[in-house]
Amino acid sequence: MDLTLSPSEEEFRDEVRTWLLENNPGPEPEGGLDEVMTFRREWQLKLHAAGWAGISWPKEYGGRGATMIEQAIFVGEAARQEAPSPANVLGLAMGGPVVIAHGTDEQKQRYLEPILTGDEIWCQGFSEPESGSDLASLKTRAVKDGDEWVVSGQKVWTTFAQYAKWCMLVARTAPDAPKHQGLTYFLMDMDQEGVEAKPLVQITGEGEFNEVFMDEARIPEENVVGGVGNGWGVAITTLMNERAGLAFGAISQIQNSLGRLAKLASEVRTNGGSAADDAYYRQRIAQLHIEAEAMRLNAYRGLTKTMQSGIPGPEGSLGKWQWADINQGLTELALEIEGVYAPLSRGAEQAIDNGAWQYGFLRSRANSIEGGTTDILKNIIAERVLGLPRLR
Amino acid sequence: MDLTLSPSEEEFRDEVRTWLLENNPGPEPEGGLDEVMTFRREWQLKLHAAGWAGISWPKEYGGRGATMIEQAIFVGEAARQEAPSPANVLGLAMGGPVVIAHGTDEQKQRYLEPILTGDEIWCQGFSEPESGSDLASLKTRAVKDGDEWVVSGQKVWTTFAQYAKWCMLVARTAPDAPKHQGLTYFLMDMDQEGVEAKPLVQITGEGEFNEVFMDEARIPEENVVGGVGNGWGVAITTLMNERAGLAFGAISQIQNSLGRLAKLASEVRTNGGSAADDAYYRQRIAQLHIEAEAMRLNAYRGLTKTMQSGIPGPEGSLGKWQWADINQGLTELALEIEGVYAPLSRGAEQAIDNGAWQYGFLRSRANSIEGGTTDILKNIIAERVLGLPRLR
Amino acid sequence: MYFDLTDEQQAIKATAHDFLASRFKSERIRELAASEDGFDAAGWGEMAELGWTGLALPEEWGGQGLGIVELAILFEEMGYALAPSPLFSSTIVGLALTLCGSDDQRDRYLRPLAAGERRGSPALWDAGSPASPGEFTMEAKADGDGIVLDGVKTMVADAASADFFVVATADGRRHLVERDAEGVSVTAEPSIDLTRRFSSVGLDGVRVAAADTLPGEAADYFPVFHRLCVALAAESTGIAQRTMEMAVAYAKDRQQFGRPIGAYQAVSHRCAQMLLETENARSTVYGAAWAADAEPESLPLAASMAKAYASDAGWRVPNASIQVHGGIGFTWEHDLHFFLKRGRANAAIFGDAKWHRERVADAVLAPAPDPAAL
Amino acid sequence: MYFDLTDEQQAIKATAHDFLASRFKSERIRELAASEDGFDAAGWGEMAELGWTGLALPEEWGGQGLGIVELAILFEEMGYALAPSPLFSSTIVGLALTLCGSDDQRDRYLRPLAAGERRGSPALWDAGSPASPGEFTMEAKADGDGIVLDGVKTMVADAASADFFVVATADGRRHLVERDAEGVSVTAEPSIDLTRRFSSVGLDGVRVAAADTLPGEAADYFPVFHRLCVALAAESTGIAQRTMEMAVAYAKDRQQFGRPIGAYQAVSHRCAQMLLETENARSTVYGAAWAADAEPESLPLAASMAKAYASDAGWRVPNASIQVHGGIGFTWEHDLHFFLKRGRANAAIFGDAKWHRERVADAVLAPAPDPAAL
Repeated sequence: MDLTLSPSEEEFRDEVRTWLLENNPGPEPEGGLDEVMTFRREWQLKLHAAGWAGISWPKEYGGRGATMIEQAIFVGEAARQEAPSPANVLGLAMGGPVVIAHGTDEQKQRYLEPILTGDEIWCQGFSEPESGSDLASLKTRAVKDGDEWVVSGQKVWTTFAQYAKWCMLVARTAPDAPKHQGLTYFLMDMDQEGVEAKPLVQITGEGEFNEVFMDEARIPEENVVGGVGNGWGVAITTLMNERAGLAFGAISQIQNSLGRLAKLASEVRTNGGSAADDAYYRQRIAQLHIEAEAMRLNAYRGLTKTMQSGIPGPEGSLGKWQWADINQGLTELALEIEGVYAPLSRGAEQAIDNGAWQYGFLRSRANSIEGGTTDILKNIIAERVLGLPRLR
Repeated sequence: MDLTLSPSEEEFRDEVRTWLLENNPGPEPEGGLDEVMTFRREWQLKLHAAGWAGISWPKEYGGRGATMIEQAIFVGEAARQEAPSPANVLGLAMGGPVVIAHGTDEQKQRYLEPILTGDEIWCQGFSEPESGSDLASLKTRAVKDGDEWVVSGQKVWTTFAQYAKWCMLVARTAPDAPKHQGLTYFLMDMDQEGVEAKPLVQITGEGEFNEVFMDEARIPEENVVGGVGNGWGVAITTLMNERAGLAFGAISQIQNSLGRLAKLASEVRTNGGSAADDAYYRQRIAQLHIEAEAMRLNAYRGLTKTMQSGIPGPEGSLGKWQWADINQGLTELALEIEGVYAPLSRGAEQAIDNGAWQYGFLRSRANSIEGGTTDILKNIIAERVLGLPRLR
Repeated sequence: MYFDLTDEQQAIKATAHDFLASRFKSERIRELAASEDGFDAAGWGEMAELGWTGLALPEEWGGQGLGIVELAILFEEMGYALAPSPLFSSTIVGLALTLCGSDDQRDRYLRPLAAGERRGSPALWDAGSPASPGEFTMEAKADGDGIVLDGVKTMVADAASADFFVVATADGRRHLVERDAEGVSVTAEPSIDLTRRFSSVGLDGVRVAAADTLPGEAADYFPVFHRLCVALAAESTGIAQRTMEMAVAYAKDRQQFGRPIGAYQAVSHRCAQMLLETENARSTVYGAAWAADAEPESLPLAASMAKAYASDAGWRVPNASIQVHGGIGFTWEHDLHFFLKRGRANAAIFGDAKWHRERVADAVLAPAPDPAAL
Repeated sequence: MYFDLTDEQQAIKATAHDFLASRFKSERIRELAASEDGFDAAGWGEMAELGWTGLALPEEWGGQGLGIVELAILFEEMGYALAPSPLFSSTIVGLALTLCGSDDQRDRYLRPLAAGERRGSPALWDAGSPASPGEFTMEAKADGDGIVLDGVKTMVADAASADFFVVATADGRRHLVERDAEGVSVTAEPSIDLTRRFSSVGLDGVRVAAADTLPGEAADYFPVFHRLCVALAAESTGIAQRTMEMAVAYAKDRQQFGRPIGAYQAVSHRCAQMLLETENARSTVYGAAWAADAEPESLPLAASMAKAYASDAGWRVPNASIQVHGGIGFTWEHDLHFFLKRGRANAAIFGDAKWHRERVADAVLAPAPDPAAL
């Protein structure tokens, strides 16, 4: 058992750290999403130029060929320094890996480079209004018409669809097959008449997600990934990779938030000192730190295991569940500490930290829903880790 | 809305209070169960002589014909003054009411008086090892043989079976009928060769419960209650009455415990004062008080509703659930407050309160299991109060 | 003993329910949420006609003379409907004038308030003061036979539509200050709650004549405070009730894996928990409201219990309802978030759950004994 | 970076697992639980043969020279098996002698301890002292060139089978006191935990020669304390693991309403929660154990995190397992209660969860700033 980095990992960490310290462009611009995306595109170009885009991709496809530990180091360090996201986060984390794993040589040739440069943004078309947790029940249909597929249906929770060139689309190609079969994974061009993206405003007032409506959209047959009818398997491995890849960034973000929470508690006066002097708050803050540390160490254990077996195991579900709990608990506690000022949000003169915690409180409500609800994650753990019987 | 007692209710309360102050024999004797039962028999005789046994039974059957409020007052006051239980608590709370509601005239004639005097103790034979929450799946069989039923099977969680003359037994009389049908409610004589009661030691080290083994035990046909095949309905109304009747006693017990908890917190020293000075403990103690008050007020609302409708509603399940949570939370907190001394139990020189909280902590583990598990109560609330669909 | 609503109380509840349901449909709430000041003049007029502006105020001064139980019933329905309205602020001011005002002040301020012709709001918290409620710091500086006020009050509800404020000072007194008096300025403080607006009220050398200082002193306002806590807790109970109903309805309807999601215990037990919290909140509110009317000596503890419990339930139940709804519950187009936000704001103002639990602890824990005794 | 057991560590774990499983079957644990002093002489001899009595002690003094990671692995298995054994007490004493003793003391006490020939136990808490750990109060009164001790130590584990005690005094020092020294008396203190016994140790004018006072001073014992917290947290992790496995096995087997109860989310999600708590406990224990061996400057915080988390998990997981089992889990004849009781006792000793969380808060919260700044 060894939690220290090897000399080469340490060297990698130092290189990342130094480069980010020198190149991190700092906070994203305030204003609309367009400004943010322009900023992120520039940042991605900078990352790519220095070889930090697609760090886990094999070198032959333009990546750095980094180990999983190196990837974790990079993601963790970037979050620690609060570097912005690249513009094409889904292309890098899911699109590229799925093309590398399941794509044809032509597809690799065509798609990988513009993902790395951010020239082509990717989005993910999995969820539908009627198919949330029960992803396999999705209804979007693709019908073969000559050498094209014609797609109609609706997707939802599609991040940055309005900027995307390519959509990783799962659609039903064999309506009479059992529901997990008969699905196919497509790369759909978003720039066509049959596709429309509408922003879906969230309870925070932001519109990072979209609904995507497809009305006889057309996809050439060479844009199938992994073969017709294999969509379920391709989608699931994509989701597992997404979860594993994001874990270390999420952990660093929690660490940053805990630091800000400690600062908040020290600064907010109560009657009789600061909130940081109050035994009740101290206990809860300490518990959050302990749980965050357990989550971090679990992730390292998971990483070691994944490196041995090659595939992320179902234990990853624990981390996602725990992250949602901690992040929600943390923002709830921050609002409690703010006491009478808890309602005041961005732009209020008397707001604490300009309403950052109010935004965090609202945004984190979705943490237990997005990317697999906590209920579903518990099912996965019960069934696949503990071997308990399935209900359905 | 009026939470005050009417003049006649107040008079009743004063009468109960005074009588108990003068007659309460105080704590039960230490030592074995035999001593306790002797003590409780004497107490029941005293209660009966003064007209306090079967207070909610109609006068014609030897009861006091008290209203539900009066009954609640009596039970609450007895618990407040920590009066002992009568010997025949199940006979009074369930046996008598079931005979009154479903019994024949002959049965009323035969059984009611000895319940009131405590001459004949009653026990309840519902649960079986394989039929816990799923009561209707019980397997004990009764087969007609002339004018008798012959019973074989096993019951469990039978309180004080070793002292009981009569067992309220539910057994399967029509093995091929759907599982909720084909059950019959019997009064079984415990004094016979085919019946054996074995104490079941609990995690507290006590043996208040028993296993009852029946090997061709015999029950005359006139001992059927409510008709052959109607056992499920009879059993369920019995259980509802039990739950409703015990509520106000349970509430007073919680109030007593909360008083003791406050005393404990004031007396236990921590580094830097008493536990009662610690903001963390104060918050948790306050929350328990608030929840106990909500439970008490819920019970009054339920009582008003039951008096209007005549039948206790499924809302009673809320109270039982809540009681288990509060009682468990309360004893858990007491052990936390005892800090390093938390393990020490009865008889230890350094034990706090001679280990009373350690006993309470262990005993309360069953609160969410006995008399309907919390999981099942939540099912009942979801299905019968909220109208959500049943899973099965 | 009869712990339920009487027929008259049932009628009040039904009237309120029906009126509010017809008046504050989702589209109307959204219009008001998007408007500059969030004030609904037409709705206010109708509430005044229904007598709500004077519901629990004395008949002598134009009120209906009903009790805190009836007030709690009304505010539970206000929360259920998520009505954006300054009725709560005006009710507080009405209670303050009733319990702590002079006859002259009641004549000038309470009577029009009860009739709904004018609106008032309490201006209590000093900007920059600690996050948990304590002493007020604004000085009442003597100035002739009146006083002069300088400073900023914050977390003032419904200030934009208020005609006057009741301003608290460090000496424990309250003062009537007209909205358009010289030196008064109102600055909106954006909050998560779009259905009740908060503002800061600047007081820059504002003169208050002696006749506009209420005769009541510090402790005299406790009965006002406890009653408003009950009304606010009732409102949060209504929020919990409504969002629980939304969750239950959705759980019956929404299908996943071939059955309604309400058939899964993860969902159905969460709904049962919502019922528990809602009923507990309601019981503590009814208990405290009854105490206010019939047993005032037990009101302080009962009010803190109700405000503590309902503060939690008022945002946790909507929060759980969002979880039952899944993604759709996280969208602006669904109404749930308005309830969550109002519930969370209600939890924060007039003492949060922790502050009220600390009051309960004061009441239930004996003073610390000799520390030498284990 | 490799955050998993090495092959050697896996082998230690497997050996411990198999030996303990064969040695401490339910019947044997019940025999010991029912016995006068709970001591298993035969088991002790075998553990000594396996080298466990000196596992993490220096080879120089007869130990195996392994690390705290290996010690944690062993104690996780001790908890898993619920082994009734004074190994934990003796291990603490061994660590104290290793880190704070003189060579002479190590020769006289550590060597036989490592060989399993003698057993020791720490006697720290003064009877009647506060419920949360703080300063020791027993005075080390000068007496010639030695000292004399008067008073009562309590919560002394495994005192009945100990050959000597390491007694703490108010000056921060520790003293070696033979069990059969003049003036020493041992009184059993019955506890809920029947698999580890506690006693009070009376010291009535007990003389301690200068050579029997350890040279280490107060702060020198922190490293001992943090290491024993890791071992105890590991034991509680094993308790959680075992009782989770029992729940899962029962949930697969037990049928109600026509299916295994593990198919219901009320049960399956409770089991998932047990897994979460068990894995979290294990990770914090491994992290702290690794810190003890490789990064001692982060040990104090890591040890408090592990002890805090595992204190809770060590009784909550058995508690949840009882709930999964229903009635049968509440019977004496089922083994679960022994685990619950040991887990709860482990939570109480050497700083409970609250005490350790307070240490974590000390570490993570900056000192209070100028209270004038909001």
